[in-house]
Amino acid sequence: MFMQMAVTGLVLGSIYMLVASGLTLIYGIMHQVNMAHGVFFMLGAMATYYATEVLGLPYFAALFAVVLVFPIIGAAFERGIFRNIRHIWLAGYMATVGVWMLMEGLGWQVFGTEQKAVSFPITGLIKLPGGAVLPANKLWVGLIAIAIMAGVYLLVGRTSLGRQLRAVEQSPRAAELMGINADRAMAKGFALGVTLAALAGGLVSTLYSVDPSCGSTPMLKAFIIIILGGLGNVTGSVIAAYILGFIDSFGGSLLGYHAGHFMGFGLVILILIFKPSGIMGDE
Amino acid sequence: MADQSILRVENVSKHFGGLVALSGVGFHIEKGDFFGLIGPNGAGKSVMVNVVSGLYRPSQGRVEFDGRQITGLRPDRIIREGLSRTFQHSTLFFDLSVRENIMMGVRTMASVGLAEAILGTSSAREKDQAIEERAQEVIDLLGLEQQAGELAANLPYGLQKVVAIGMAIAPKPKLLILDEPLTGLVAAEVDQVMGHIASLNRQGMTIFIIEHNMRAVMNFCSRIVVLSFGNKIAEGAPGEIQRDREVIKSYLGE
Amino acid sequence: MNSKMAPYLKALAVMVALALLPPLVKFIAPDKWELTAHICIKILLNVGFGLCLWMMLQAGELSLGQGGFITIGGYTTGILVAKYNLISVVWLGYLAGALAAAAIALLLGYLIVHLKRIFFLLVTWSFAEMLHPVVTSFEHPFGGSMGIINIPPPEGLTIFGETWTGYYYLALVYGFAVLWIVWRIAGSKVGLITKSIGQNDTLVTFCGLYVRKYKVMIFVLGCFITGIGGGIMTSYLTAISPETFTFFTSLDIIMFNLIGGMGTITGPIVGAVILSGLNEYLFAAGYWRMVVYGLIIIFFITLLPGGMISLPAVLRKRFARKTKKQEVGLG
Amino acid sequence: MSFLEIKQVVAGYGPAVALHGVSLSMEKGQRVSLLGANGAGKSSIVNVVSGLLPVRSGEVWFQGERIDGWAAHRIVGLGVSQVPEGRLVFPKMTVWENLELGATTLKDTVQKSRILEQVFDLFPRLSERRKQMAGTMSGGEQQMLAVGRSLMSQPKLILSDEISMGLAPLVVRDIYDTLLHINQELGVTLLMVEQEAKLALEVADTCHLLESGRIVASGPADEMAKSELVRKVYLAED
Repeated sequence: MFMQMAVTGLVLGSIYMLVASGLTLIYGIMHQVNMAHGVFFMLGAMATYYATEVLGLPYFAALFAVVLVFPIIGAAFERGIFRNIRHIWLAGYMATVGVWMLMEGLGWQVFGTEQKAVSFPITGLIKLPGGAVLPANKLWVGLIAIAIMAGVYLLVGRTSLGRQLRAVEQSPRAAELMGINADRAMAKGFALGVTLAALAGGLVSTLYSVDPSCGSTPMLKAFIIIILGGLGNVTGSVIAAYILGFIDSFGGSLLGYHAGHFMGFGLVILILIFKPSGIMGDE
Repeated sequence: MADQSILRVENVSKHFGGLVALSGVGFHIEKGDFFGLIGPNGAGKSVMVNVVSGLYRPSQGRVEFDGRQITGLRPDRIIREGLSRTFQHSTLFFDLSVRENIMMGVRTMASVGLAEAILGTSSAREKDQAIEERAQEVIDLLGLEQQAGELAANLPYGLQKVVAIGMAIAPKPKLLILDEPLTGLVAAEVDQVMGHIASLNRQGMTIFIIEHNMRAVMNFCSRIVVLSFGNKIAEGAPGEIQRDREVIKSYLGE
Repeated sequence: MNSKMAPYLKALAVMVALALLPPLVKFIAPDKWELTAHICIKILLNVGFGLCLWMMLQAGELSLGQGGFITIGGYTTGILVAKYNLISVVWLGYLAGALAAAAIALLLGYLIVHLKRIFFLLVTWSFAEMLHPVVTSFEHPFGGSMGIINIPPPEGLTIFGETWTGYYYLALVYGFAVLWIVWRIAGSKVGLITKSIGQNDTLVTFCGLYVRKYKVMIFVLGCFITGIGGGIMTSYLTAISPETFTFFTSLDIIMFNLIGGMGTITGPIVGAVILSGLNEYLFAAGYWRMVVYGLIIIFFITLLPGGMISLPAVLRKRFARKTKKQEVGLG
Repeated sequence: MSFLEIKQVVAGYGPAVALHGVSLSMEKGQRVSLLGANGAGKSSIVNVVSGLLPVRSGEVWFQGERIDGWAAHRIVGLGVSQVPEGRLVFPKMTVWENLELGATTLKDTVQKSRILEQVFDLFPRLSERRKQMAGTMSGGEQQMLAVGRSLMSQPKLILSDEISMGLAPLVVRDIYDTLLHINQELGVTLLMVEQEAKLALEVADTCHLLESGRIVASGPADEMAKSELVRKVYLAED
């Protein structure tokens, strides 16, 4: 039982990490708390559903399509709405709320209210050492999430695009003086963050059925994670994601859904009050 | 002798992580002094002002103001003890008028209460009147009547500095600390601002000035302390300072 | 003296006019009164909520947890007067609700006032979200997911006949009382201090003022008033459940300020009138409601950031530019 | 047309006007310093050239190309590099990464590594610390990094803003020596803002004196140093 919960915690943590990493990236680069993050998660899930169950594409091809399409969607939103207002924090925040409302509302109109499920190509149960038994799709989703995160880590840490993104994060002014187009770099960062949310949606749609509001809970979790980890701090977020994964896995099944929810937000308040820089933050 | 000191800084050190911004600096300011603190960039002058005014807590040492230990007190408490300061970059409430800015400095502001403000009691009216009268006094003193109704943001830089001084003297402080009041001013404005400061000093206010403009410091100050890399390297009258070997070395790097 | 009194007299005139509304509507179109009263009550209570947030905004911080304080006020009233009948006078139930909201605001406010901007927003939001699992989980005293029902109207409310009219006058008094209080504060030296804190709190500290005290004071007062409104709203609805006041309640209150404009006290009033009126109609629109809501937010943020109150100035500027262009074209 | 030409430039921040119609021109290989009180508009001139501060009216020409209205990142591509006020190194990146970012506009990797070696030759200290986080270095080392970083784009014109701010005199001397070396050996033109008037007059061949957003005096540095105005107001000599 313990092992079962531990592995479930790891899988949950990996998915949370994926959602939260996009949020962290966007906050880090644009200093904007993206309230529309859950909507992009939902759109990713819906895109995967329509690509596989309606168009009949193989699952992994659908995920690949998500990777191709969502950067464009993200960049379009950045250019169309967020770019001109990003220097006013409240306007930026409220605009993301507006996008959230708009897209979720449209989602209900377009996708309908019925729950949708995507089937994962690999099925069956996998026995793990220690007596835990896990559905194969759960395990695979967790592994894919970790692989994507590793890819993002390399992209941000090792490539010249990543260097430019980090430069803009640390000082847009200095980045401009290096010859970096800060506006374009921010659009790239936003597009990347949105794509990560959409990928997470595409993965989760194989575990739980989805509807147009399915992004809210992962988004709430992601918020808790990035605050716990320290806004914009990547390492902190990773640790926080697994902490939350374990809390949900153990706390959720031991104490019930509401207690888990309460603990999550309680944690946010305590962290913000006593250590606003997060668990890994330095002051 | 000792009770003549309005400010006693004793053996004050301040570290930021591994960086030593001040190490064991001490000096006294006597009542009525025109005291100057100078030193090259990064010598720790601003850190010293921030320690004295309570923005930073010193890592070591003590600060005594008017015979009372103020180390570790909250800044607003220190201000209410009768110490005022201005900031290096002219800091005002830019969206308020000049008059409102100066009213914010008036001591009586600290005693207005929420309930009396809502109910408009007679005590609230009395306080309001006291605040407005004091603000008017300061406006008259600094010759700001013409600009009193303007937004602070719309004033020229030199006048913003004057308003900042007005805000600082509104509570009738015993000691006025000026953090680089001349930075960014052109010669004519320098004379105007220094004129105001000198006349305040003549009226008995103790002045503690941190400045880059050597000429102004040498002309006006009665006593000077020189900091370099967080250490006090000289103290004395302007004439002595100008002849001091250490000072010349730290300024010219020879 | 005259010019100082003028806005008060104007407000009084509006209040008197609104006080004459019930007999008028009842006379002209008695079947429309119920709906009219319902919308007006919502608007007037929302005006109160919006003004409280405006007052806090003056001090520079934005709370996304005002729905939580409405919830606290509402539940406290409901628990005391309906569920356990601990208080027999509903008016005292409102007071208790307000005190509960204020007490919690005092504790929370003291702990969080040092947080700035997005952090303050996130912590107040988290606080409001945290209430949901609490009230849902406990049958006692919150009534679990069913909440509390049969909350009575306050005593003496029926002197106007049906409760609609009574609640209408109650909301009218509430809305204008809040306006008066916020107005008094904004015009006082405390208002000056509040505004200064919103601009530069370090400088306020160096004026010898304890910033934390003023910020907490404003926060507590705002939540106290909001708590009363929560009590009134709850007894008007006769029931409260975990789903009555949600994230969207808090968001609406921000929206009043955004749509109306935050520059002056008129802003949140205009915003509350527009949005709460609109909300009542959108309620029937199902999911289109979210779409419209989203479009409204995006429209105001990107095209009219100063809110409705800035519209005349914006139009004038547009118009002036156009005529200028024409002149150039003619020349 | 001159190497750099600023014509009747008006610019400012928000409602405030920082430059009231400033004109100046520079020839290739010159070392020009801007003198004046804080807020006189020295940094504004530099920021106008680099594109950080938009021009309200007037023109800026660099090597025959009109660049006012260009975004800062495009101007870097022309060979104009700024060592900004307050250094602005990327604190959470290594020395190497900072330098690499300086060469963003260069595409040729061979050329990049050659310049990197040059910079390491000029500043051996940076070479020793190439894997250190820039934010953990001393102020002087950060300033060296800022200068080295600006060299990475192979600039024709370097704009420097308050190099001496907060640094020990010896370190400042060291950095200026390097800049002089770059000017003399590589022919890079320098436009410098320097608060310390003595230093500003020493390192430049030409000097402009600013007051309240206007150029009030110009001339060869050695002559300016002797002028009554400069001696009294900026050198505090009697």
